[in-house]
Amino acid sequence: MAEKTFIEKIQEIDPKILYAILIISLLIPYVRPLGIPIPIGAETRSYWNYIANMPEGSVVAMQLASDPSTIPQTRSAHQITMLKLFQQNCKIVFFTLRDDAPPLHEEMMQWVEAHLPSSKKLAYGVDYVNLGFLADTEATIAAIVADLKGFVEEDAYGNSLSSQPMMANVNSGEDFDLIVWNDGSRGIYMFALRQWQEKLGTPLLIIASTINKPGIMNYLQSGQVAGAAFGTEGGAQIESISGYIGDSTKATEPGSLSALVLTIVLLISNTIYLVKRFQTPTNVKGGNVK
Amino acid sequence: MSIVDILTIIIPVSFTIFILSLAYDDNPLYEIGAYLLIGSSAGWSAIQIIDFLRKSAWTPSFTGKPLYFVSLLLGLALFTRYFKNYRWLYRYPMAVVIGTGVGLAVNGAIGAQITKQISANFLPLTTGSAMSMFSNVLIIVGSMSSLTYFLFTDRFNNKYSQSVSKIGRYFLMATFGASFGSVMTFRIETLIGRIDFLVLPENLNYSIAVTVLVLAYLIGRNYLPKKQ
Amino acid sequence: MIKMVGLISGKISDFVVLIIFWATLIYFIRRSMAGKLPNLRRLPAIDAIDEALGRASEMGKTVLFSHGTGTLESSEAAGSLAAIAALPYIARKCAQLELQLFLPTGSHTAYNVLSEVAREAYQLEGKPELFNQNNVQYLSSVSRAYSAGVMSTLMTQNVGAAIMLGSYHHAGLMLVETANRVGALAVGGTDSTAQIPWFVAGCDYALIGEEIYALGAYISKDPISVGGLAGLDILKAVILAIMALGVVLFQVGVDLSKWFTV
Amino acid sequence: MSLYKSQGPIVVAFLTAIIVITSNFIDAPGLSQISSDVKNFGAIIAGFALFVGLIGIVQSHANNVTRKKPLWQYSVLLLAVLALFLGVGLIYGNQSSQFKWIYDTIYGPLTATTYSLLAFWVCSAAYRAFKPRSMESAILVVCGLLVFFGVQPIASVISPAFNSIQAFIMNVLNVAGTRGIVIGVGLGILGFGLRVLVGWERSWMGAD
Repeated sequence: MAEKTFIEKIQEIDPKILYAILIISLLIPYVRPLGIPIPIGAETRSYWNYIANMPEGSVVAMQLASDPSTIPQTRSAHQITMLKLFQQNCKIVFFTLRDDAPPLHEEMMQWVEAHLPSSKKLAYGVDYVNLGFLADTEATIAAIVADLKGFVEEDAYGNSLSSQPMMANVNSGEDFDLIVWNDGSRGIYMFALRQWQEKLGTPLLIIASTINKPGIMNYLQSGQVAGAAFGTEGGAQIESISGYIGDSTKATEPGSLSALVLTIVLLISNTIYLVKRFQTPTNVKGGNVK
Repeated sequence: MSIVDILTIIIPVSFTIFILSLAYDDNPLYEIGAYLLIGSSAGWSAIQIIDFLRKSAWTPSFTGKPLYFVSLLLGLALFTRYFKNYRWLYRYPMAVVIGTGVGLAVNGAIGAQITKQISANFLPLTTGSAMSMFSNVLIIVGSMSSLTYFLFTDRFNNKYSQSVSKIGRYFLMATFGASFGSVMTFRIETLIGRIDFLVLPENLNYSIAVTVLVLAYLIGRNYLPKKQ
Repeated sequence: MIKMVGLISGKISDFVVLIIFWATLIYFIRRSMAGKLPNLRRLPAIDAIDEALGRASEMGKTVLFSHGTGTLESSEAAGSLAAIAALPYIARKCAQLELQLFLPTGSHTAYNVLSEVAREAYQLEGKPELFNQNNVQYLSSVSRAYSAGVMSTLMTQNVGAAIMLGSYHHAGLMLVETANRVGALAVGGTDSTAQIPWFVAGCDYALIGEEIYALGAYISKDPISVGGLAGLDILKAVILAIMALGVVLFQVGVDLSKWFTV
Repeated sequence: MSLYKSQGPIVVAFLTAIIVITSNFIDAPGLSQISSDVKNFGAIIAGFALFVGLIGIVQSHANNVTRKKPLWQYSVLLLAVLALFLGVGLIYGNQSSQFKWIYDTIYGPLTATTYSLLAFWVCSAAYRAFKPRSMESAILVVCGLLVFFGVQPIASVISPAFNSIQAFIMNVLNVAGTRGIVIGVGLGILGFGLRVLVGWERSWMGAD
């Protein structure tokens, strides 16, 4: 019987012990890096191929809906995409559907400017414009697609949009060659899919937190989404393809180790559950064990 | 280091640890953080919304699009829900929001969520590698059986549909399993983002100091006599 | 300048699909409004609810019913409404079995509705004295505070069956987990996609997505809901048929998807 | 129910929805302009709607303070930081370094950390609740663990099979189930749209 009380103890473990296990497994790689190689997923590969093959002068829409909690996962993919597109002389229209994203855009812009070759200087209004925050409804995307300049008259800094040189030929959704949609954890990629990609057939690339991966996989398989980078892993893959190794690659290590530890913990708790269940065959109703 | 530099580090580090302290126990430090979050996010949003309305409604209504003045009035009408006698007025702007929302969703759903999804199932079953044929069979069988699971009338209720929808439920379970795994990964990655912040070289000493203080407070609190 | 009115090419098939679908729905809803209610199949969830309530009664425990963290005034109204539509059945069962029923809510509107429905159910079973107004608890419209309140009810009120339907924010998993910990039989269902896995794993029986609407319609027999479900069923069957046909034709070289982009 | 109070809004909802829908399929003079104005109006009013929620927050916490309800001191703190954000934003402007500073030091860490707490909750919930109670939950638990672990680079180091299994669950089994759900939800949207259009669905109008 002593054994059984032990099993029960493990089943009703104080959550604080679990939290401590989690924290410790997260901290170990900071003290001693593991150096795990990063395999490249098919969806990230097609994402990058799309970016790398954008012809010079293409007009790209980049939406940022990450917030301070999700930006560590999506920052790498997002800013390396910006950098790559600028290097290929593409023109970008930035906007965000999250009110707390604009400062994050400015931070990434600084990173991009610091990493561009010294021969290339970006000019506002010529290489890019920033529309800033727009209300996060499906109607916003529909309005941009229908008549961008009629919907937003001024950019984030109060300049008239029609006076910007690169906007001369950009009036509506049809004038864009690519949409890069950073979804964060919002799950609002349906706005772009339904109002923009579906209506005009403009190719759509998605950067998103892992939480949205299962949903987006369906649209990748059906070809409605052309490529995607998911979470820290996606960011690390982009870093390793592009050669800008940084935060995401570093962050996969604590993620990896904690996943390994938690998987083992969950396997143990499930094994104990099964053992206990087969010891008490009366409880066949699939109900509670208590 | 100036006082501003120190504040720039110590405030975010402390707030991060205050919030994380909830994992140990419910405590006043967490409550302070939680209330500050509600207040600051409300204040931040208000400023950003004002900016959005300036770009899209205010400027246009004074530069050649007087019609947009109506949108401002409709927007203001939303606030009538705080006045008992005029509360019905807020239904008009709501009607515009609901009407456009529903219209747009319907437009998009037919193509993106129905016809495109039907044709996405037209997959080759006799060509390609064995693995890809097997996968295609599973996608076709799985999506059709899981759709069958959502048939609710008696008309489609017989022993064949029951066994098909049972298979559908199994596929749905695999889907939710994938979703569970992704949610776990996502949540842990969010936490890693915060730990990354705490162990930044310039923050590390402050992080350790604040963590020790907060832990001492949390543990000590349990040993202090409690007020009734 | 005179411009012709015409259909936009590439969208004609979508337009035709929309017209046919809506016509079908209108036909079925009108039919059931005229009194010809189609029969819905008995959902296994109902048996699960019966079993949970039966067990609670055997063990002398109480019952908790939650309609979710969404309120009636928000975009999650649909989930809450479907959950509340299922309440009359649950409340009457509770009255039959002489069970105490706890009804926590985060919505003032729902508070009144829940009170009325529960009182009426106990009256219909001839046991109005068993209804306790204090069991209808207004907690908070803030998701976290609401969950904390429900969790404390679960832990302190000897709950033997927890029925949790509706839309749940991320706190949903904590409710399910608590129900498990106190040993309550849990029947749960939500239309919040991110929460479904937690409900499936943690509950003894879980309803998936649309099933909660079907449960609400099955119990309430509201003609618009039932008619709508019947219409949607026909459409799903048509979609399944087109899919099957399309897959077969695709193998012999005929691609039906061209017809969707006319 | 008077004409203005209930029929009027239904007519407005019907008109806006029908303009938006027809403009997607039908090409008629002026229609696309009207429809794009309607979409703009929808987005603008949605912006105002965000404000309404803010006023609700201020109202309830001011109420806490004036009535000295439990924990009213926290409400004072909340209102003070709200005033700080509004003040800095209005005085210095939303692109100013001052506004960015309070974002980086106060709002950013608080919001990011609050969401990161869920990492702890999912761990304990997974530990307690994720059990193979039946065939169905067994499938869920097994697929869940394989996806959770297999997506990490460390899994490929142990065995490349983990990554392939994870990809198979994600790309095949998950897609199959998701597609069924997506079609169901799509049909649900059409059904809901019809009910709003015809005026059978009135829950959005709220109580009187």
